[in-house]
Amino acid sequence: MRDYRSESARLREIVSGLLERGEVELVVAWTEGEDRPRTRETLIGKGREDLLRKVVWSPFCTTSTVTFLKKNKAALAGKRLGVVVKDCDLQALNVLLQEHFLKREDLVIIGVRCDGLAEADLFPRPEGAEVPITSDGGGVTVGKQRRAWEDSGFTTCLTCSYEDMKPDHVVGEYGRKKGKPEWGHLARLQALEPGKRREHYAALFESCIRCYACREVCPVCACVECAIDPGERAITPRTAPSVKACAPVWACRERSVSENAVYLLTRTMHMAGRCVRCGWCERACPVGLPLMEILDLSNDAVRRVYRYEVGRDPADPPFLASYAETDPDDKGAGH
Amino acid sequence: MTVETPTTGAGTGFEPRIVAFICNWCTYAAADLAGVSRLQMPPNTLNIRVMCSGRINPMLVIRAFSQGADGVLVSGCHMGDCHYITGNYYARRRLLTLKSVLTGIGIEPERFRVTWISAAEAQDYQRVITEIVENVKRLGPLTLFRDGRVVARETTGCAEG
Amino acid sequence: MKDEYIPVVTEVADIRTETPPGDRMIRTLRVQKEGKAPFAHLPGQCAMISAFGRGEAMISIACPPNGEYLEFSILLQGAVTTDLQYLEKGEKIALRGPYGNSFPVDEWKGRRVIVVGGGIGIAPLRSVYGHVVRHPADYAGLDIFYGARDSQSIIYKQELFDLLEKRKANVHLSIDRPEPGWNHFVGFVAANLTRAAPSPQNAVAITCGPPIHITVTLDVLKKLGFSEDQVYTTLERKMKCGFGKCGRCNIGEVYTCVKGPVFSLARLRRLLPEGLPDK
Amino acid sequence: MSAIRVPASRMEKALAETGWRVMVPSGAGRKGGYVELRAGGRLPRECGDHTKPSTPPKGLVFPNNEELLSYVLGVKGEIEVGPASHTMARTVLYGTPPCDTASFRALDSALLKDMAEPGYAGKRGLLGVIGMACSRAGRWCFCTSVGLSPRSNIGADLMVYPDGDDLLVERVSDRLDGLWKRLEAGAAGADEKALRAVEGKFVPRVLNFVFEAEKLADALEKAFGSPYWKEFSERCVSCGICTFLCPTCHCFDITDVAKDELSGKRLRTWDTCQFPEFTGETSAHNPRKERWARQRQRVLHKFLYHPRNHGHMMCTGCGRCIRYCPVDINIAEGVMRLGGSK
Repeated sequence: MRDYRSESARLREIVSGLLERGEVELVVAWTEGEDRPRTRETLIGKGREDLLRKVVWSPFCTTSTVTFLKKNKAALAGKRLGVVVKDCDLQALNVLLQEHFLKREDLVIIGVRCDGLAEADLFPRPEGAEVPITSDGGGVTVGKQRRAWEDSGFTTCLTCSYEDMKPDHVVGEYGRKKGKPEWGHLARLQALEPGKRREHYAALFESCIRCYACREVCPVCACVECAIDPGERAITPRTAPSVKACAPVWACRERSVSENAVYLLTRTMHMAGRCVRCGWCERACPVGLPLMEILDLSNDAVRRVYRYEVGRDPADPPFLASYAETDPDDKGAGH
Repeated sequence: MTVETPTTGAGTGFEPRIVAFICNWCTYAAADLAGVSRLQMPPNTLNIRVMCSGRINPMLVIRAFSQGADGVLVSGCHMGDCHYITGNYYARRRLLTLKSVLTGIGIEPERFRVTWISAAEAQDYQRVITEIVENVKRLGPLTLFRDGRVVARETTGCAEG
Repeated sequence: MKDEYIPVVTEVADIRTETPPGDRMIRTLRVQKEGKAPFAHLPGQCAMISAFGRGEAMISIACPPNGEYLEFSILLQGAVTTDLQYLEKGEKIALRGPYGNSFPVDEWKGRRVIVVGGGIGIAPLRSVYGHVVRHPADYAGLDIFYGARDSQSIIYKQELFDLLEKRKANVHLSIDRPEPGWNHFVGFVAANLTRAAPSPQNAVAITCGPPIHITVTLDVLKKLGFSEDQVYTTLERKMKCGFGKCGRCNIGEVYTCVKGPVFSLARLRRLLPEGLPDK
Repeated sequence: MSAIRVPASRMEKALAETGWRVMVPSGAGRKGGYVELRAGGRLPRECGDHTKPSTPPKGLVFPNNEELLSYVLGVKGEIEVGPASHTMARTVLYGTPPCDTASFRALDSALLKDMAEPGYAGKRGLLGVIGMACSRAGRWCFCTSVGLSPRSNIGADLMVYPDGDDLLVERVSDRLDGLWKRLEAGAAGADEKALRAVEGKFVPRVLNFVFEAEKLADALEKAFGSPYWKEFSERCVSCGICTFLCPTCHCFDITDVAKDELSGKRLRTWDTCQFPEFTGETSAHNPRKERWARQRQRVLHKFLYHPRNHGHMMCTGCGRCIRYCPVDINIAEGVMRLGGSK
């Protein structure tokens, strides 16, 4: 059984040690939120004892510190950073390192061994700071409330197979055997007639409200300017009018099946070989779209057909920026 | 650019519109040769000549479908023959991943083809075009993108800028 | 009920090319509907011009109220203005308006009006100085400070030289860098303003231009002794609806498209710091 | 008579007789929404956090995707503009919790006052709202902090208080008089006392977030330059969840969608102050370039600007923005820190 209070204490030790010794200027870690057991990413500098005291590691650290790095890239540029990561975050970090979005030498990586995540909102608010949070092979317990991993709201964690990444510091030990990537949900969908499948996905596309939460929370969706945006983010005062006038609009703002599909399909393609299956997009989606059903279409191809392991090593070439002579060819009717 | 698709349903009278992105150095030459050799082909394709199949961004294919194409063909040089050495290797990986995604959402694999046709293979070109048109004719119009056959004018490119 | 989104379709009656073609081309379109202005306006108000397929842009009306026509000086900037640059005389144009508040030209009667414009920023101010020129008896005088990058970028050139020659206004022109044949001031507008040092006595100053121009001009006016009630500016914000609904042009609780774009500096200070131009 | 007691089945029957479209909350959370009641379907008998969908009812009268006009251009430069019809079938919203009901007050004041937004105005005139007293507060609810309560009838045309198999129905406005007359005929009148007695059942529980409404606007104005905004928003990802799911947020974008070179339509779609390009001008100047400035705009719009302009907060305390925020940004926490009582 894992006791996350003692693991959190260990994490605090490491973080404060790094800051004290001046090995890093700032650390990105999870702290306890206003609404426990929810947690939030926080930037901690030296002397911020108030924040340091709240540093926490538990299955409720469901957000990604890598997204935080991505969002604050400009503000953090050139600073030496400590970053606390789960297995999926570390994979995402590797993807960004592969693409030279971040520099490895700027980072001290503190890995927390993750057995899976749980939705904080399914658990009652712990009254008092001393309510223990524990987990074992079967599930998560907060005080007296226990839920099995299967009922904790995180389906992607059940099929997470990543372990034993090599961070600079490690906190905790795995307490549960990791799963295998599983494509059962896809197999069920792919067994349908193409027409039925189109209906299924058309319904998915139709419900999208284009809040772009899936893109913004994604740790590896890191383009400065998204192809889907109307080309207004990257302009400077020197951009020529002709350039602005010709900026292609790949998906217009119309909320229709076809335009939403362009957005979601494009995102799926841009995630090919980059999606670490953390599932945060699906959990963030305010209208509950099963986004993994579409992302897994490329994930499946990448992992099963091309045998490419996403985010394993910062030195690996990115999937779409490489090729093998043995890559399969179009068989016409499918492959 | 809007690809106008006939509104009639599957069966008689449906003439599919196929957008074909073809490589300048090989498939375009094959298409040219097919024309000069008077090979008979259905006239349903809208050919777009590109300098390399490696230039085809998956978004172009997605956009073509969303604008009303019933089928899309990307055709480049045979592996090893790319004018730019490796363009088609990258294209193959990228486009076939796209194909998995499109097939996954229920766009029949016959609607999106990726082929390699050299400048000399006019007959292969004729066969591929005939096949894709016949297949798509049999499948009928693409229904997933039915609702919004619209296009932001900005996508018409720089012609007037 | 009036559908506010539906524009009036009118005609481009005349086009003047103010600056040579290129990335910063400015053209002035004169718009008429059956020989009359499509709608009445007040100095400082704006209209939403459509370029169908591209969108709309809020453009200030660059002529004094006259009942006969509206004029818009349009700087080539983005997608909509690119389309508008291709309009030809006699073609149709769709616009809706007028939107926003106006310069209180009636309140200013009997006072001296000092106009400080930079670049394309002179366009909205033209509706004011044009009004003063039309009613010379009502005002104690008119100074126009106007500067552009170079002599080619000066717009309303003919009109301004006319005013200067006929002594209808004190026109102080400037360009940023020396140029052969230029016998007016060389330097920024603010420097020209410091040099001429108009008296704040019984005067109002209005300014518009790029954010940096406004910031510097406000400093100079303060040094010259202008109180914040005497200084007016007209602000630019991104606008989509034009009538206070779409929510993007606010400064504090005030929507620029309804209770702006004209603000006295005193009023702007009462709003939140967001309203002042970036430093 | 302004309140009556009727059996719940009578409401069902009366609504069916009107022939109007009836929209009801379809379920709690992400999968839920306001959907049309099937013929013969049952009206909800209670409402609360456990029935509150993630999507608010604003989309009914303020759709995410609305055509504003269509245009046809001639080859010689002619322009033909066709107005869009801003109408819908006559609709009644039934069983909205007080937070969603009150959202219509905020939307009405923002979109109908002075110059009316044509799209909203056209549909709003055809919508009646039957609010229902809320029997269960959720973890993120703070309606009592923004001047509402689980039994407030602000924004409603009729207000319903479930009482066993009966409903106490209160007439709040005259907009649904057609329905009211059907209900009223032969129904037992409920006097003020009876109404207050039933109302009393819907007690506001002690909510987690408390701030004092009166002092808030002044305090927030003083906090405009506070460094806390940066801390408040440092983990913000600039997605649109908080505003798209907000029952009162109503900022929108207008874009042209061309069918071809010569024809197309102009669309109104939801937009959000959280997107960087929301205020980005073509010249690349952007008054709210930073995330903290955009978050500040959201908070101040709700608790300072709107109250200044319209006299009430543009927040109904429904808690959706807190619950669904992927990075745990808590507007109530921020407001309390900057201007509230904590």
